[in-house]
Amino acid sequence: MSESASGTINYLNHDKSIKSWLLTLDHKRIGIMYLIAVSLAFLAGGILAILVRIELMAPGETIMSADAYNQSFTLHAVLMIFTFIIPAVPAVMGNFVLPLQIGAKDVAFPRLNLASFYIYVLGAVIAMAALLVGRIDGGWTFYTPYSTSVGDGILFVTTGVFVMGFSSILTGLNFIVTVHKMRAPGLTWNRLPLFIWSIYATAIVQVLATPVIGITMLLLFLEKFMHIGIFDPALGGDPVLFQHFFWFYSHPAVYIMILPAFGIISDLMGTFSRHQVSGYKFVALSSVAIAFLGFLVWGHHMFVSGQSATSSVVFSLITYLIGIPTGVKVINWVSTMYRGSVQLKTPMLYAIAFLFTFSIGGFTGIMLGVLAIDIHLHDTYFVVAHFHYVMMGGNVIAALGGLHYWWPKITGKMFNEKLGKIAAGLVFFGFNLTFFPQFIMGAQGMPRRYYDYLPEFQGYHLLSTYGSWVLAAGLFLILGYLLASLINGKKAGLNPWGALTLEWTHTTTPPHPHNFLETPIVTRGAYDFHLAKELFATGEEVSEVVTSTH
Amino acid sequence: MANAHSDHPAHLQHHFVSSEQQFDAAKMGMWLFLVTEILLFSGMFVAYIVYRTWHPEVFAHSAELLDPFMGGLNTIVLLASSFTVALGIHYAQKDNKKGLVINLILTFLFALTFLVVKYFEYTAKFEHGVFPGAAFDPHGVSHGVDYALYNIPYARQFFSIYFVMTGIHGFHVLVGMGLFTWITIRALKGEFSSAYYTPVENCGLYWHLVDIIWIFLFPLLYLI
Amino acid sequence: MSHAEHHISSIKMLSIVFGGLVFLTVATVLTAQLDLGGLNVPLAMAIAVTKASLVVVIFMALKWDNKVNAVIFGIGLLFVAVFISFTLLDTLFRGDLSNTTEGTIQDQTLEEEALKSREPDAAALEFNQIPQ
Amino acid sequence: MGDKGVFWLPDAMSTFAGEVDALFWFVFWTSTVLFVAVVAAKLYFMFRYKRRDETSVPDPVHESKLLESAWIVVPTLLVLFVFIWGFDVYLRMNTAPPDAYEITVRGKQWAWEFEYAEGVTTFTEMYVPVGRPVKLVMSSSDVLHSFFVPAFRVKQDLVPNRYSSVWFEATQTGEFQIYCTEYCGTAHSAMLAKVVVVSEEEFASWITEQSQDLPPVELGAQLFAQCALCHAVDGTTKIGPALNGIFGTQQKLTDGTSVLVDEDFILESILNPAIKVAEGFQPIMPAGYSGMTPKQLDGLVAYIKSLK
Repeated sequence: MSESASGTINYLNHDKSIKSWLLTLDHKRIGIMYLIAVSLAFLAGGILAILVRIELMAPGETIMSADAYNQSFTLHAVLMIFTFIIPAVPAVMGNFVLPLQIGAKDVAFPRLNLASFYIYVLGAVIAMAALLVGRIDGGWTFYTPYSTSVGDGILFVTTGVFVMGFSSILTGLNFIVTVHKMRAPGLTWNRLPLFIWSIYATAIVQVLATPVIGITMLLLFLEKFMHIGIFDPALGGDPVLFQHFFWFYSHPAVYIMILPAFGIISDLMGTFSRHQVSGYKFVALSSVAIAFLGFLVWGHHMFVSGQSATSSVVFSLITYLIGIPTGVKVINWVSTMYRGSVQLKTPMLYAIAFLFTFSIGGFTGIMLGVLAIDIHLHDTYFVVAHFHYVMMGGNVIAALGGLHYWWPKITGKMFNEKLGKIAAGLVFFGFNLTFFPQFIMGAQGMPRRYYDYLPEFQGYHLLSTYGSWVLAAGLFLILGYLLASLINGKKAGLNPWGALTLEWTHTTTPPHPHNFLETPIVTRGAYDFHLAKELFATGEEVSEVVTSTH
Repeated sequence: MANAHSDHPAHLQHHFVSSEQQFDAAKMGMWLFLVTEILLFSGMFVAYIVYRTWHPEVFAHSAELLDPFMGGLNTIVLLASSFTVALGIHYAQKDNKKGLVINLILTFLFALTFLVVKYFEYTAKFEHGVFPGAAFDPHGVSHGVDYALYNIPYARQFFSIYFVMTGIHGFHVLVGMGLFTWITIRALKGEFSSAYYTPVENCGLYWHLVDIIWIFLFPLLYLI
Repeated sequence: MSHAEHHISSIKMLSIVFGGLVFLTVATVLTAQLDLGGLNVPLAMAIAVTKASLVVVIFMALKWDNKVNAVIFGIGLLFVAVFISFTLLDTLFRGDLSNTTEGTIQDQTLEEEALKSREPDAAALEFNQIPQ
Repeated sequence: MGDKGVFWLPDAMSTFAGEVDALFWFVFWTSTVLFVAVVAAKLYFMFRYKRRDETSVPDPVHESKLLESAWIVVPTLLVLFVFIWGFDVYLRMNTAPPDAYEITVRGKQWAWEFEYAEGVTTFTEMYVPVGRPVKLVMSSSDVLHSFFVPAFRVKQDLVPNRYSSVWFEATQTGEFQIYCTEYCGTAHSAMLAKVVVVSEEEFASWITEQSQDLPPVELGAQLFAQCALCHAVDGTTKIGPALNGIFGTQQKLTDGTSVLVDEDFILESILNPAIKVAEGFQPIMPAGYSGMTPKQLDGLVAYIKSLK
């Protein structure tokens, strides 16, 4: 291996033509293209969220009509869920990090990987084209018969979701095969980074659940345009059956959204505590267990839908079976810090924030799983708050942690640590201010998806809107200093956080186009810091690329 | 296979260590894909089972309109195509290019036969107003069958499910025909050998799954 | 790297399986013509499962394949079973408590009409009265 | 109002609301205690084990099997307890007593219709007697709706082509808010009504008073309550055009033509709202009002005709 080459040639600079980006088969470049696409989707969904929050500052019309509001919240949900959260962590960080962490040159099927990016873009464009057609209200759940009775915009949204489903399936399939077949010599299942475990579990859900949203969207489409009578009660169909179809995908889909976050948090906790992740095997296997159990609880979205009490009881009981491993995971993350060596860098702040917000999301989830309580809380702002605590407080905060963590590896530049900490604080404070009041007004009876509301709820809505501004300020600050770091950021070292996974110890920064100059041979687990004391002996930043771990 | 790595064959992509790894990965990917196909069809099976348990007599009655002879014929046609695909892989493994090509062409022709039979079944239904959805309005008499007798509540659901299931299945047959055209051309160019026949194997797996789906559709829709 | 040669199925075995599949197809068509009461559906499904298993095990060579692929296939089937059985938990037991009725309004109307046509006087079913 | 409530939950106004609340508070406080413990441990570890020496590499902590199993066993017992408790309350909430007073509820875009056995129909207010079980037999005439009274802790979806029901027994008189909680279109958030809980005697006299035959215009005025969400009678434009003084005028339509507003046009607009749409408005009026009886339709037309 020539050392001189490793410092200069990397995946970013070896070919700078636009074509070399658009047609790249390199998982790292595909990851970056996803990062840009997904950020744009987040921006679009975020702007809609802000508009929705401004509208809700006062009862009655504030800035938009009821129809505009209904379409805004629907599109906010569709964009955030299908074009942002579902691909965010697996497709961006999974793509960039997964082959590096397992010591592979690429994913198993690079061409498929590029195809799934373009399928995603196509689906997102189709879904957004619905804006031009209009009348796409009804929320992201598309419940029949409302969804089959409104305008043609629904055609674009369902087609878009259908198309993006393929992208999700192909990505998941690719990752499962990659993890099974492409691991570096010595990288046994017991040594895998927990991020890999969680992406693997996510991929299983993507492969098993996503086809069902495909057939659901197809049937919805046929119901609307041919009136096949499966879901439309006016024709003898059953709208509750549609909800089964929808939630068979969409409940597991929330695990597509949250499992990758678990992986990031595990990596962050281990690295920044410089400590073996507590209960490694439990944390690893519980991700897979949660992925499977996630398929058995979809009916807890339907306790008041008119489904049979028998199924409500079964679904409620199994819901708790997921709560327990999730709770033990949280305890294991906290106890990873116990007798560790905790360093509070920006990514770790997000991990700490995650423990706070995700725990609230989890506990309120338990509340919603209780049959009798759910009847009161169902379809109120309590559910909205719970969902955002899990999705935004869970996934987005973890994704921000991951983005900061891998930013130096991706770009070769360090971001401004001080601004990073301020932004983390703003995001944490803004997030809680936005969504915590929603728990209270939900419990008091404020229904979700309401354009107008009774004046007694205004105080909570105001707090929530102010919170959304703080949150937005934090997010824009992040965008600002990350972009600035590309121009004037300090050059990142090889391993600025002192991590032990292969992307930090065996590659250059940014990585070489073929990832590794020679195939790594792994001899220790991802968090066996005590077996790598020599790396930290000087107290300096780890700066040498290790060619083998011993 | 054993020395595939050392002389680095043309089909081996740079990110794999060996042909064996590449073959295993491709095959595992294919099995995963088949699972997604099964889950896709499962939605239709659920719809079928739910409506059948709700209205068993309507479903049994409506099924009488479908011709078990045509369905049975198509079943045997698809089984034969599965057989020829398996033979094709056998010949590919034995480096017998001629055997491979002949069997691939036979498979294609069986698939075509299947769709032709399906076409006649569909048109015979359409003539009497048996459509999926809003246009459903069975009428007229042919071969001693009074179609108007089938205009009963929930018959619409049966025929919607019938058309959607067989429609999606037919679409898969169409895709299979495209795949076999592509594979046959590559086989003619001599791209496959006992050392590399992954695409043949994977198309075969796909085709067998299309067959399996039909093995279930046939009794559910035509017989019971 | 290479540990095992790929399995090659003999033409003889493939032919026997094909013959068996054709035989089972004829058998299922013929048995469906008989009236076996409640046995028709289980029999037809049993034959279909047998046929599908033959295709999976022999034609698709899962018997000689990597075990992981068999596990993947099995998991796929398991989740289809989950989808079906958990949905049936609802649809078969709809209306088990008084918060929903078992049948649809359309069904009730049809039932009423059927009653009326049979025995005009017996059709005094109240609109509000929901048959349990 | 009476249902403003305290912090978190509104005041409990039905017989089982108290049971739901007890369960809610049990889960709430257990969760709070556990949550505070997790956060406290987190904060303590964060500062206690803060990295002070860059070369420090702590050894792994040997996990205590006892502690690990405790983390699994204790929460499992806890949630099983909560599950059984919740199941028990749920069963009673969903099993109406056989002697309950029945009211038929129909949801449509975007109004509630309450029909009493005595032949009385109301729209914005549902009168019920206090201290007597009331069972609502509900269905929807268009899309999904959901009937929600926070003060009673009841909620149930209304499904088209199917009857669903809720029951409750109000414990105090007063007015309580009814919401629609299943998204149902443009005016979803305006699909509100009130439960008016009155004493048995008041209820009996109210129902007798209501069941008398009304002259058409008065009947129409009563029925108009469900239209008032979208159509004003004071000249202001809401979701639909204002209806006062339009009788006898020429109405411009979206297709450029205009039409004389007479009895036929009003009737047609109620029965088939999508055919002729007034200029400047969206064709969103639901066709769900066509289910009214001829007498009700006559009343409504007469009322609109009378508006000046």
